[in-house]
Amino acid sequence: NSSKKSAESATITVGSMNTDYQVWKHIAESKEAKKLGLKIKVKSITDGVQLNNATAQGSVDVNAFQSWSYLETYNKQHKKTKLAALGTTYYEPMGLYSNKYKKVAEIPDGATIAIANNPSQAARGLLLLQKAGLITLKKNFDSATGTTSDINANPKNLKFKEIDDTTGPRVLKSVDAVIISNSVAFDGGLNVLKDSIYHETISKNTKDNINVLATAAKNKDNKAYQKLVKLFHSKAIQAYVNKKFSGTKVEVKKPVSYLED
Amino acid sequence: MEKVGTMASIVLKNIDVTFKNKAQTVNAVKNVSLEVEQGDIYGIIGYSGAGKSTLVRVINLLQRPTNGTVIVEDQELTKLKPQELRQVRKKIGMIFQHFNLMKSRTVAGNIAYPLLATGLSKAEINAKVTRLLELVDLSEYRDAYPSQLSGGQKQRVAIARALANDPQVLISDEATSALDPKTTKSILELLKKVNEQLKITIVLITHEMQVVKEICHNVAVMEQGQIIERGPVREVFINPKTALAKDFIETSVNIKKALERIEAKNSEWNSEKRLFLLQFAGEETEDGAISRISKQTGVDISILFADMDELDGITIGYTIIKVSGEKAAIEAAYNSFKAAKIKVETLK
Amino acid sequence: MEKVGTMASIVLKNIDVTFKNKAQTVNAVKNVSLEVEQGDIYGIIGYSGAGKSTLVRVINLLQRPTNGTVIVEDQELTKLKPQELRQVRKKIGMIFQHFNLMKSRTVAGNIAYPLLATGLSKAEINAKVTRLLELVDLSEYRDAYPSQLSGGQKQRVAIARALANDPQVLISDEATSALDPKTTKSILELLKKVNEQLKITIVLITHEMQVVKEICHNVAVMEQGQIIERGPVREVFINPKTALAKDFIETSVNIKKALERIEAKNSEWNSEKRLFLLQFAGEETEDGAISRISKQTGVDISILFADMDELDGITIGYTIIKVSGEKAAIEAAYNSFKAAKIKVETLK
Amino acid sequence: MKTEFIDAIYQTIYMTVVSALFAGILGLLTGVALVITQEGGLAEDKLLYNILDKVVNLLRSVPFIILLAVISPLTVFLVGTSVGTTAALVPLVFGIFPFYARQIQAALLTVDAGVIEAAESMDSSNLEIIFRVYLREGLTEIIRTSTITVISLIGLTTMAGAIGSGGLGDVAISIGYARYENDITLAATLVILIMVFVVQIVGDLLVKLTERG
Amino acid sequence: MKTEFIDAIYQTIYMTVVSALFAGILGLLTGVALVITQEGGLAEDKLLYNILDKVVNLLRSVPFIILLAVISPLTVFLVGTSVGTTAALVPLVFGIFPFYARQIQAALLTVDAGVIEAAESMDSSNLEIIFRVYLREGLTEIIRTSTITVISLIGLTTMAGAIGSGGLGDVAISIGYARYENDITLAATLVILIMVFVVQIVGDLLVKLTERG
Ligand SMILES: Nc1ncnc2c1ncn2[C@@H]1O[C@H](COP(=O)(O)OP(=O)(O)OP(=O)(O)O)[C@@H](O)[C@H]1O
Ligand SMILES: Nc1ncnc2c1ncn2[C@@H]1O[C@H](COP(=O)(O)OP(=O)(O)OP(=O)(O)O)[C@@H](O)[C@H]1O
Ligand SMILES: [Mg+2]
Ligand SMILES: [Mg+2]
Repeated sequence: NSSKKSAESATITVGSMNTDYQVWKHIAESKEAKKLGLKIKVKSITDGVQLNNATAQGSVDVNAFQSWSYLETYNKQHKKTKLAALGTTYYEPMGLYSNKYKKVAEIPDGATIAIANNPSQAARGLLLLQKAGLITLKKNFDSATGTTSDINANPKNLKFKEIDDTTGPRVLKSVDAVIISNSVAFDGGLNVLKDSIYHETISKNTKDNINVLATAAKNKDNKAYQKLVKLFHSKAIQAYVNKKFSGTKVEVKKPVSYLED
Repeated sequence: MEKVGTMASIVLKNIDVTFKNKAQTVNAVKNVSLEVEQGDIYGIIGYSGAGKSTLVRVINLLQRPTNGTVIVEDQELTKLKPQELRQVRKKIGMIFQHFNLMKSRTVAGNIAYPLLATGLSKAEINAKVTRLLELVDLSEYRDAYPSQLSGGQKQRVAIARALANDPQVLISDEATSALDPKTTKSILELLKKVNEQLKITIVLITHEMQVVKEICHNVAVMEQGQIIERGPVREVFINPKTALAKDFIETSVNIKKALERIEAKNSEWNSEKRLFLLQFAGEETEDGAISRISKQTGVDISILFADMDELDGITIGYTIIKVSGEKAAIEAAYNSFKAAKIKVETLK
Repeated sequence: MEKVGTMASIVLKNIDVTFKNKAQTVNAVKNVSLEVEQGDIYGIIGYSGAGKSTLVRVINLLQRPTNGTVIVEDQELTKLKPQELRQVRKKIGMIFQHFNLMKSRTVAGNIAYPLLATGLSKAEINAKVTRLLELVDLSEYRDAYPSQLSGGQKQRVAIARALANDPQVLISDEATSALDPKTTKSILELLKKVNEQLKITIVLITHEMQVVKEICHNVAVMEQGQIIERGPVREVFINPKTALAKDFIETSVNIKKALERIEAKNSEWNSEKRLFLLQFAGEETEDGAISRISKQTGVDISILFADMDELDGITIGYTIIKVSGEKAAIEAAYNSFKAAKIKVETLK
Repeated sequence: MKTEFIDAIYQTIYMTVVSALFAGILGLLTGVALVITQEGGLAEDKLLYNILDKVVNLLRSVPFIILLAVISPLTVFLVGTSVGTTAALVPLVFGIFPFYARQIQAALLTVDAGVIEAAESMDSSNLEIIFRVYLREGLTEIIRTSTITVISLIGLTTMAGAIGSGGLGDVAISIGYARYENDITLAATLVILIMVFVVQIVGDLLVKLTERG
Repeated sequence: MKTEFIDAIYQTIYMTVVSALFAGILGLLTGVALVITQEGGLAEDKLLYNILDKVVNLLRSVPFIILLAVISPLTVFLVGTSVGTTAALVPLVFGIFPFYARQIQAALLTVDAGVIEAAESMDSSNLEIIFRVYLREGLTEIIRTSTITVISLIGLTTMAGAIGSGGLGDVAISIGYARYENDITLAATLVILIMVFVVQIVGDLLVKLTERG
């Protein structure tokens, strides 16, 4: 039925990872995609840097895994091969989890907290800790690349362990608390809204953490690619995402300009 | 189990060794039985590939026989547990055809190796190694590594190592074949000495008949995995029963060669000019048979070839003589040799 | 560059070989010059560690000399480029002391190895290998691997391999030392044959004087890295100049041993019972000196020990005789031997 | 899931076989070159030896994930894309061949010097000695070593998920491990295990077949 | 940054040295056991050989990242935590020792059978033969092989960042690579390179010192 259309529109390669990969796998095979005449091939690429490189270089057309701040960091370092956001997708709150303590206040002096070892996740985690009242950060803290060395005050003398963010749920038993991004937590059977002892809420402050679809800057206006944004926000897909991820992936339907200011 | 007499140091009974390859089955040793008495020096000869090395490797069970019983110093090795087997092996020194030295140890280290497990002190080991080094004349190579030694030097190290543990049985697989005559001689004297003084039983593979003559008391002749002849060296030398033993003896004294040469040179033989092969084996030679018979019968005797030596107290040997004189005198000479218990054969 | 006469196949000039180790410096070969003529069979003897192997390895530059010039078949190897060197090496076959067979190739494969680079067809190589296998009597082991061979069999494979390429020069480092007498004999005959028929120059290390006697024309005696004596085999045998050469010859004929024995047994020597050592070197023996002199002077002569053989066309050898008779007759006999150009020495 | 799994098996086999082939050739060449150019080697060449030695060490020093990134321009140049199963071949080859080169070097050094010498005396050229002696006499060791290398390579393929290689390792990690689907991890690991066993068994068999005492 | 970098160097050295020590012991034991229990070995034991052979293959089959996870209960049991530099030791040891065992196995198989036989004839016990013959005669090969293994181990430490191991690999990847600070990647890789060279040079030196023709 859609074979006539697909002749003119080439296959779009979407690179993704973790839960996003599942989502896009689903999207690729959905009726909605066919209706829009999109032929989508999804590739699992588990390293963000590689995935962005591949997108800029053209091996991947569109990628779906990163937050706005992750994208900005990338663009800062790659002036010649910039990426552009096609549109926003969703927001998922990062959470602070602990097996030992039920409340933030219970976290004792000298506790060890595991944070992600990649820059945007780490900075985002630190901001979360600040919000939870555990630390204060320097004034000029960069929400994309800030590190533990930008901590201004650490009244509880917390210790930090940088880990691969995908191992978060696995190290829960070894440390006092872990900051885990939602897609990892979800895979690990944790619902951020129920199981975390503290988590992000959507606000202006966390807009950097809104996830986007990205492509090479020169393809920014590619019609077919832009259809992917529309596709993601279609009812059927959102219903799937909500059900599958128990509402932890909160749809964000904003223009790209919302992020840029 | 049959009890073995205490006189026999080594008893091999019905030994078979079969090597199985993908394609081939080699019966390297076939139903060989052998008894070597305490204090004996037993030679094993045979052509290349006869199974000699394989047979002696059975003695300390380096080669497990496919069939058969091995008894050394009254212990049936084939029935021992590893731990016990090691106790018996301690009594068996072995000199390998290919030396098998440890390349990571110096000459002294190689010789000291078997002493490491004996509980001797460092100083004692050192003293012993020094003595052994002197014995094989390698004192100045004490700290050299095998790769820096000549072939003969390597073999001498191997010999010293085999003696280090004061074995009761010494097995030597062509231990002197890479050695020059002087070293060979000194090694053989050494073997003889340890045999006589320490009553060590020696089994010795060689292809040099000279070695057999010089130090062995008994000898076994192997062919195609079997012992085809055996006995006291003297008897085998004087009266070889098999073609192979004869061959060995003949080639060892070079008679055949001499004969060919003599025949090639002297073509005219007749009733007054004969070629005799004399074979001495006994006290007769001492009596000067050749000169006596020459005088008695009046014939002229030229010695064209001679190889005479003593063996186990008895002079034996071969001589090829040209006898010239009257026909009757020559006949008389022939009979005189016979009467003197010298085997005589008219070659021409 | 000095032009070398065409008669010399191998010329070594002032060769030094020094091995340097961390601690030690070994002068394995010291200022050795050697010429081997085309078609010669040149023996090299010497005690273990004398430097024989090192010296012959210089001939095909397996061992680069520290100093000196190597000329083979009129080409100065020390000056050749690798490519050219290979062309010359093709003409030099080598039999190694330790075989150096390739364990991954069958017997046939090992022998065929040097033929692989010659451009011969498979069938031709096969035919040649078959011939060589027959030559060394190993036809039935064609498809065996070296690990399945006895020591002597391995050495025969090495010999066949060295001959495969029809070399003009053959270097043999104790090629027969692991062989039984029969195989040794057949190999020596083989070497002699290739030497005579194909005019191959042969340099041969051995510690068996028998081998030198049997096939060498010239011989060099090495000691501590130097050639201390050299010349035609006959001359060296008859008239050894150095103590080492004498020693070699004596040990090879076992006179010393015989003497000891004889002296131990016969204690009473007097003016009417003397012990002579006769040394033959020439045609005299053919005349039956012993029998003639015995008849002429009336003394009784007993041959206690004899080792006489032909060397390069001349019979040479040692005989120990007991001479009994009147004092004057014994003196006459002594003089007669002298007159007959036989070296005679009164031992007792 | 099932077809994905089968795809993953196919991808792992594809990556292993193809990169083993290329890395094998490169590694053999480099290993042989190391042996013959070293001090006392057939074609002693200090400079070349030092260069090769250093390059091998250099390549072995770079963490694989960084190698993936550093090498990606070459990957694009060679296969047109920097992600996917085929793109993984390039870093895999560069990740494993230096290791294999070292292994080959060690294997060839076990060949008896006397045999090399005999070949030299039989006027063999260096090339002939390499092919007819070193590689042949060292064959058993080379096989042993290749077995170790191929198994290491299978391990390495599991790390190429970063550039979308796919394959069992990727399935085990990005599905089984990340989603705590232990069955999948187990199943993928099991299949890898079977592959490792097959390689080991084939290797052992070849060792037995080629071993000549 | 500077102290972090120095810490990272220290951590890498710490991980390499300590896990090399343990993996060395385990690998040696396993390698020796493989050699002596194999067919025709000193203490032939089909069952034990097969178990060891399979276990080694099994451990080599598990992707390192999965090994990290699978082994974490053991890690917690042994060092009390599953993250951090010390916790990395356990998976590093299990990641490298099976590989080392295979290398040791290959190294020991190059020891001349005749020499083993000679030792047997000199009433050496199996233990004596292992220590006085196999390990000594095979020493040069063992050193060569250990060099390869330590370098592989340094490579492996760069992958333990997932469990917060720290170390140069982690710096190179999580700071240099992930934050696009190429200087740091370069610097870290360079230090790793220097370490690899030091290991290689020491290894080569030891080989030369122990080689006896
Ligand atoms: N491991 C083996 N596998 C197969 N065949 C073998 C093996 N070892 C020896 N043989 C064969 O067994 C036979 C006897 O070999 P052995 O080494 O005992 O001979 P040998 O009498 O010692 O000879 P040499 O005097 O040449 O040393 C030979 O034919 C040989 O090919
Ligand atoms: N690679 C080496 N390093 C150091 N010294 C060596 C080396 N090769 C030989 N030598 C020494 O050089 C000397 C001569 O050795 P060579 O092998 O030439 O002796 P040979 O006359 O052949 O003795 P044999 O009759 O025992 O074979 C010996 O003293 C030996 O120790
Ligand atoms: Mg033998
Ligand atoms: Mg020599």
